[in-house]
Amino acid sequence: MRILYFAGLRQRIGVAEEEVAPPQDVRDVGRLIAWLRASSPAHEAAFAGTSRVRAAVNQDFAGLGDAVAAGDEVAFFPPVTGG
Amino acid sequence: MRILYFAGLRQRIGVAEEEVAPPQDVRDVGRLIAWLRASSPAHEAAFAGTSRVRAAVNQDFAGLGDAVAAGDEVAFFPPVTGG
Amino acid sequence: MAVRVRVQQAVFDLAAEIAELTGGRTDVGGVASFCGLCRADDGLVTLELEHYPGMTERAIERIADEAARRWPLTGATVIHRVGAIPPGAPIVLVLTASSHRAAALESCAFLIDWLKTRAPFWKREVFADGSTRWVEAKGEDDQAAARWDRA
Amino acid sequence: MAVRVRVQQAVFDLAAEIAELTGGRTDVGGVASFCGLCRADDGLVTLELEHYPGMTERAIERIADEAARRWPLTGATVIHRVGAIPPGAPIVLVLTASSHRAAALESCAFLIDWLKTRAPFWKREVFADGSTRWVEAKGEDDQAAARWDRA
Repeated sequence: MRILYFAGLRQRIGVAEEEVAPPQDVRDVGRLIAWLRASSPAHEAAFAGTSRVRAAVNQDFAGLGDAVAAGDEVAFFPPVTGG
Repeated sequence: MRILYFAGLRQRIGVAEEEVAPPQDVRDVGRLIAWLRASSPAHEAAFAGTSRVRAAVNQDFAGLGDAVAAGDEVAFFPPVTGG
Repeated sequence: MAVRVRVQQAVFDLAAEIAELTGGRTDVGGVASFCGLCRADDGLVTLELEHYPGMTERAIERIADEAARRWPLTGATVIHRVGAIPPGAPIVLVLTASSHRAAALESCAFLIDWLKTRAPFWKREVFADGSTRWVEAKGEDDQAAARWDRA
Repeated sequence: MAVRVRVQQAVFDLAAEIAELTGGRTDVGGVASFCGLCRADDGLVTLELEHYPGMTERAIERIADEAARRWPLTGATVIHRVGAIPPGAPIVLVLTASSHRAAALESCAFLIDWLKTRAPFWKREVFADGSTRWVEAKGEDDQAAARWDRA
């Protein structure tokens, strides 16, 4: 599973992307966030420090209950501020 | 008093402007229209054939009750269609 | 706030007008524009536009002043062409600039809506067979203008 | 309807984009545009814009498709810049064309409102002293976007 981070979240974690292989019970976005937060103090601080983390699964916006699986591209980022 | 006509009204009357000297009791836009309509069959037909004639006195939009006096520039035209 | 109003036969240069409105400033967050073009409806070959020299410019300036009272604008430009205009060519340009996006967008819509019902211009359509027709004022334009009336 | 979406570092050419949208057509009655510019608030010296390549373009295309479903457009163009942008420079351009003025004006406002809340871009402000600050999402942008929600 490929994880992408953008903006402040990327900056806090210190990498723009990483390959991860979470256990089988990490089946949705919410559980994936919990698992990533537990993976290092930098992840924990980055997610904790980002108000309202947004997610996308395979380049579509996704909610905490949306499914994730091996091979997916999952992105995390703060609320968007373009325009 | 200088009278200006625009658009379809000008075309029907056949002149873009004329100098007139109405009698003293022609004190407002409504009475000026009545007096102009009586001045020639072309005027009568032009005013009768123009739905919702609009007026301006000294380049400000004016209603039937607004005053007119010697020296004024009074314009008549159909509803505007710019933009 | 700088309001620029022009009534002219010549085509306008949108990029130059925007540069004029924003050049050298760093407080403009958004520029909204509306450009009205001549459509070839019903086989129209030319649109002829007539105005009331003097009154037309004054009427547009008043509308722009009203926009500046209602929204925090850094500038506004209104250019309206007169004379013979072929299908596909521009007729009118409204430009508004503000620190805030909503102010620019709303004032631009306001300006074109009021201009259509309150500025003395008249359009005549010329068709391929040589016939002509004065354009009638539209009820929908009155409605669009009326939504900006204040209670 | 032709929708053009681009995410690029380069400055865009508004006149060329409008020509692209209207050139050779005689059914376009109005072109509305919104151009967002970089303000020099609080001594900002550069605005850095980041996006999510692939997803960003798709998200904008979906927003433009939604605009085309809601309004009778003849075309729409959205260009958003990324990278380092100095104060006074353009950031985003939205262009909409329609036979009808209201459709062009409303869809232009819709596109920029939804783009601000639904397209993955992030801004970071760089100040004269070298400090940086990620721009926070604004509640007013959510409200502006929400007025286009359908009951």
